[in-house]
Amino acid sequence: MEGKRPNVAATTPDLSVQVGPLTLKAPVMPASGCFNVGQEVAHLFDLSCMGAIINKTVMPGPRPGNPPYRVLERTAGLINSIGIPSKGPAEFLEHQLPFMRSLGTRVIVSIGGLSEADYAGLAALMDAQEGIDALELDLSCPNHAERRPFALSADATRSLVRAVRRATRLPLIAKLAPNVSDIVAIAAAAMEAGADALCVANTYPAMGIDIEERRPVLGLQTGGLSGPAIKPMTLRLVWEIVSELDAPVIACGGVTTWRDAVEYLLAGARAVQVGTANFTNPRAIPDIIDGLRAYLVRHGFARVTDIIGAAQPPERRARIARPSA
Amino acid sequence: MEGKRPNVAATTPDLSVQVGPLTLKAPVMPASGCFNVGQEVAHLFDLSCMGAIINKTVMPGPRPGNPPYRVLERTAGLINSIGIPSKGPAEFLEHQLPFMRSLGTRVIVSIGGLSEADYAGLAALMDAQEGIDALELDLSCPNHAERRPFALSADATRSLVRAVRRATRLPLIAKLAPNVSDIVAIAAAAMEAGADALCVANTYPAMGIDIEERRPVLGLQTGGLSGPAIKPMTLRLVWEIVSELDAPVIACGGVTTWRDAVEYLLAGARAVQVGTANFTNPRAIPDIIDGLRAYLVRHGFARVTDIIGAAQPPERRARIARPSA
Amino acid sequence: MPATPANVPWHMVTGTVAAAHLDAAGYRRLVVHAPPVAAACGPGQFVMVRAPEWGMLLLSRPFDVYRTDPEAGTLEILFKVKGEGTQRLAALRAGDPIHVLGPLGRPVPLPQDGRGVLLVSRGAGVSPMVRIAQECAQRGIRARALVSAASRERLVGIQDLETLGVTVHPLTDDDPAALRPVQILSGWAAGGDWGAVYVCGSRRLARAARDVCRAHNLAGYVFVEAHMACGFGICHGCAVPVRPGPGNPTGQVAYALACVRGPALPIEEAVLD
Amino acid sequence: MPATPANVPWHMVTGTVAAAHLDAAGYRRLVVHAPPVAAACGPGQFVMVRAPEWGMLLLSRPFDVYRTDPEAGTLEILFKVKGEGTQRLAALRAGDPIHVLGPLGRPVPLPQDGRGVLLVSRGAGVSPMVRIAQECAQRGIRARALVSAASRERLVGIQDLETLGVTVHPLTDDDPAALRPVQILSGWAAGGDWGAVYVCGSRRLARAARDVCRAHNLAGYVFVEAHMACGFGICHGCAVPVRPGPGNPTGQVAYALACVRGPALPIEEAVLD
Ligand SMILES: Cc1cc2nc3c(=O)[nH]c(=O)nc-3n(C[C@H](O)[C@H](O)[C@H](O)COP(=O)(O)OP(=O)(O)OC[C@H]3O[C@@H](n4cnc5c(N)ncnc54)[C@H](O)[C@@H]3O)c2cc1C
Ligand SMILES: Cc1cc2nc3c(=O)[nH]c(=O)nc-3n(C[C@H](O)[C@H](O)[C@H](O)COP(=O)(O)OP(=O)(O)OC[C@H]3O[C@@H](n4cnc5c(N)ncnc54)[C@H](O)[C@@H]3O)c2cc1C
Ligand SMILES: Cc1cc2nc3c(=O)[nH]c(=O)nc-3n(C[C@H](O)[C@H](O)[C@H](O)COP(=O)(O)O)c2cc1C
Ligand SMILES: Cc1cc2nc3c(=O)[nH]c(=O)nc-3n(C[C@H](O)[C@H](O)[C@H](O)COP(=O)(O)O)c2cc1C
Ligand code: FES
Ligand code: FES
Repeated sequence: MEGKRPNVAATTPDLSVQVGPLTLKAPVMPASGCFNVGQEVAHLFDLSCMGAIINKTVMPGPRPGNPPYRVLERTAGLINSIGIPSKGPAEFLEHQLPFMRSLGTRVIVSIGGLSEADYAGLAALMDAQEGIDALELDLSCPNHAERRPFALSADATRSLVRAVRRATRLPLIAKLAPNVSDIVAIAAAAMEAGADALCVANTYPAMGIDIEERRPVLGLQTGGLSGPAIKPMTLRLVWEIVSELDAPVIACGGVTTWRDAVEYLLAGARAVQVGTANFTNPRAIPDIIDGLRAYLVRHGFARVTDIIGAAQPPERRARIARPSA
Repeated sequence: MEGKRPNVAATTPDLSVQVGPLTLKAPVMPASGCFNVGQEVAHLFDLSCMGAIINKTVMPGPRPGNPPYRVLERTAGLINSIGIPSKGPAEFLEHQLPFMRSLGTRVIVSIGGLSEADYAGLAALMDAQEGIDALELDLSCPNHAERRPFALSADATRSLVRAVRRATRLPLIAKLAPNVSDIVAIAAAAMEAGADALCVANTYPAMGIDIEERRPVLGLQTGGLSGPAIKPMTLRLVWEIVSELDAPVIACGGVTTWRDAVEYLLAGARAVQVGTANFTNPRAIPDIIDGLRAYLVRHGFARVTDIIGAAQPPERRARIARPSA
Repeated sequence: MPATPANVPWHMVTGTVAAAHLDAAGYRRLVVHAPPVAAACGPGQFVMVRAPEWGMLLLSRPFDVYRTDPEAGTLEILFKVKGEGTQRLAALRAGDPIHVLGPLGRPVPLPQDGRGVLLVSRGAGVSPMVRIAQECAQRGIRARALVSAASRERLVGIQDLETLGVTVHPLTDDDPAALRPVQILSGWAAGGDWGAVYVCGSRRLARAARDVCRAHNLAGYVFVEAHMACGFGICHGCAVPVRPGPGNPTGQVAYALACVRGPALPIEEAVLD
Repeated sequence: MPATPANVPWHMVTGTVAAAHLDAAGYRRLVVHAPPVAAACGPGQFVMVRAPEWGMLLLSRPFDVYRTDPEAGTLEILFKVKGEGTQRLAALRAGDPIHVLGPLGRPVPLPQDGRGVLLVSRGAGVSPMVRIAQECAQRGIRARALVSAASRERLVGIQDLETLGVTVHPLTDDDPAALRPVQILSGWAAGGDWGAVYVCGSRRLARAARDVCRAHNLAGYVFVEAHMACGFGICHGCAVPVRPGPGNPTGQVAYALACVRGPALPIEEAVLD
């Protein structure tokens, strides 16, 4: 079934996309917490091919993270309970941000916290730095022993995004939680409160039990599921949000090969993040970019934007194609 | 790490469990909609080994179900959008219930509908029949084009279970939806309203896109994910409910081998249902029962109830061990 | 014509690949040693198969049975590599184990009054036609086949049909002189004593066959397409729409399960547009 | 002792199984042809490996490197079948491809002042000891090893250590006359000129080694246990608690990443109780 469209672009297709106010050179970037800032794999590929670089979520102060075991493998998925260890913002600004800025791609800084003040404080701090293109608000980490994720509630999400919006002019990406009864309501709350884009989504609460030892494997019992197992669910979250709202969406969940990236783009995501796949294939991101490019060439698309939302019903496609959406 | 406990029961362990008011001879049964009523596999194994038989959800009247494609495979998971085709209650009472009753095991009748009146009407009808041991209320099928599942909301769940409770004295099992922000609140609502036990849970909303055709694969776009991919998430739902509430739980999600069944029992489920596994291994249920029995023998447990909740912290175990819990 | 036979109990076995062939145009043919399945498999039935190394796949894959040899205990399937499942099946070699459920679905009815059959197929759709031809050969029923493909090189199964005594008419898209299928079939129907038409692998051919069946009052059976999770009637995933008629008395939207009512439906029941 | 060396860039290659051995007591040993990894692999480093047929598994599995032969371009790993990953690795045969990331972690420092080393291990924990012994042999460093197991039949790696010139003291749980590990190590430490102790495969042995290091002022390194998702520092999954000290100046709860700070930690940093 390949090659149905006229081959208008045998040359290299344009991979650039607009995600709200952000222009990315390619619609693929790492997922926060699954790449540090790329130093460990810089010898394997040219990091500047990525649409953006994003750090592991920085917290307002140093914290050790969760006790072991922190990771556990299950069928086609990884369960983690890392707990966002952090050396705090000072270390981030000194050692990680300069490296991120040096890469020649967009710089997205992921921030976290336990209170609105935590997020607002970090946002204000980042606002004062040079060379940050956007903030991603991790509202959805399921592994804080201290509190439920903000993104489980539309009200908590709205209030938090509003507080951050007051603290910075930087574009804001709200990273939502997948395990909610009504994702559209929470997505809408984030956008109303001033988010410029959404990251959909984080890990799914999950656990594993050691049947020989008869106790949970993870140190804090439960964690978050990521990897291929979750992709069909997160794809549906993206589909629902794009169907209902004018919100630019970055998809995040189980992207392992270029096919997954294409599925998300066809559903209407404007970019994808790659998390767990980096662990098993440290070259996953350039592989996905190459595969996406080849898909576009094979199908005769000159621009990746031609396929964004293309699996949606015709009546929605025009709206989705608008860069602001 | 096997055989740590003294081998007190080299003889056949007692597999019977109490699920609220129901005594089951074994803690394994089919999941609704994944077994019809067993006629198709009756030549493969003795159906009476199962703890119960359950029908595919019967609806208040005949309905065709959803347009094709209705099923789609994804990594370690199946996405379905069957849409509960039904021939209605008369056909059920005439052709299926008698077969169910003939099997020499508990008879659980799964009922569905689009309104409280639908459920109450079917419950009253079933109440008038002989040989039904319990009703399972499918509050969570994600594939009705017509409405959202009741079990996405604590209020809708409470109100519906209350209406059914008034219509029958039969034990009620409320089958919950997994994709909710707060499963404990919904579980509590079902129990308060008069449910005798919970079935945790149904499929997870999901979808797949055909990247060559550039359209959703399923006829109604989205469906529900089942199979091995979902087990770690449903295990955590069971864990949370058992941790917080005095509710007898039947686990349902991704049980494929006896190891999955043991994980759920260790988390505190009192029985498990087997769905998707029947499609790829029509002998899955007896295989799981055999594996569970062998596990108990190997570890020296005389009763399966000895392992129910055994992975929970000690302070919770006594409560969970009570048959009423 | 007798009524469509009922479903019979099927077997769940781990068979062995007896031989793996690469036929014309990239078609793969596996000969599978699975005696109880081979012995029970009527014309038009199918099997669900799975290789032991199945990666992250879950479901078995459905294939029409191409041919059986009950004495040798073997059955054959014919397929082209499409996705990961067929790729893994194509990697199997003689001696490898293979999981088999079958025979599944209902055998197609054959004329019992001495009249012959017309077999109409495209691509891998020839597979059930070979099995039907085998049955016809045994019962002394005459068979004529229209075997279609995009080009001469893509034709498959013709020799095996001929060995079974079938008169084969190949038809390729790249032949400008060729008659249209409906013309060929009409000619055949008008000129002989035929009891039934069977069609697999192309909606266009199925519509042609239906028109000819209507015009000449022949029984017709079409192999329908569906995604299958189980193959034996418990998942309700393989629904195909059916038209008003004996299978759908109300005339409303209605579906039949391809795995238990099919894989071939009476041609007037199937929705072909 | 020099400071622990830093991490060096690692390689991602598809190697080839050069040989697959079944050693004593069910231990498997794979010889893997992966020249860049073999060439760069210092003592105490590990690899993440994965078979091409990995079923529904996702993650590669970590193994200490047993031995390298940079000229042949090979490295070896030693393991016992535990779960599905090791089962699939055990099924590999000479000629099969195998995915390798490595060398990972930091090499352990070796004495540079002419003093010898003590190698203390149990079970598969002998693996890094053989690689350390190999390095010692090259640098002319004396080595003595305590190799522990439940019973004589379960001892593994002793001959390879001896071939590398190591004096090996086997110690089995079923030997009623045996001294306790701490007694043996104390005796050794008191009676010789040793610069460092390395221990792998047993907490009990690690505690004994720690006590001896303290009493005799020796450098000690313990291989820690962790579940690893990546093996190269980006998942933060392999955290192990560390005690107050240079690696944890605050004295609060703190963790080190076993894959980039280890796999061997200075023995006073590791939490052994
Ligand atoms: C009753 C029946 C008989 C069949 N007989 C033959 C035959 O004799 N020869 C042959 O070449 N093909 C046959 N097919 C089609 C064959 O089953 C598919 O080509 C095969 O399942 C593709 O699997 P895959 O993993 O390679 O492809 P993928 O496209 O990767 O499969 C992904 C999923 O989609 C399903 N799927 C994809 N395409 C089809 C399709 N056309 N029909 C049904 N399911 C599909 C698969 O079962 C699987 O669940 C038959 C289908 C049915 C329903
Ligand atoms: C740095 C390092 C070096 C190692 N070196 C060796 C060695 O040389 N020889 C050897 O036999 N074993 C070694 N191990 C342990 C080995 O990695 C595990 O036995 C193996 O991963 C088990 O995989 P499995 O799929 O067979 O078992 P399963 O128990 O099915 O594995 C399931 C999951 O748990 C993880 N896991 C299970 N047990 C362990 C464990 N003990 N350590 C780490 N992860 C585990 C696996 O990686 C996998 O993700 C080492 C572990 C680490 C961290
Ligand atoms: C080990 C691990 C650590 C993670 N750490 C963070 C984090 O610090 N901040 C965050 O926003 N998300 C974090 N995540 C979530 C990922 O960014 C991503 O949302 C999730 O894993 C789903 O994508 P994937 O399936 O591609 O991994 C982490 C995920 C994993 C597996
Ligand atoms: C094909 C299919 C049909 C189903 N039909 C029903 C149904 O009629 N009623 C119901 O309550 N659940 C239905 N379910 C949900 C299952 O009962 C079960 O809750 C779910 O599949 C998770 O379990 P599993 O992973 O073991 O399949 C269906 C699931 C599948 C896959
Ligand atoms: S394939 Fe399952 S019912 Fe037909
Ligand atoms: S294993 Fe991933 S950080 Fe150590």
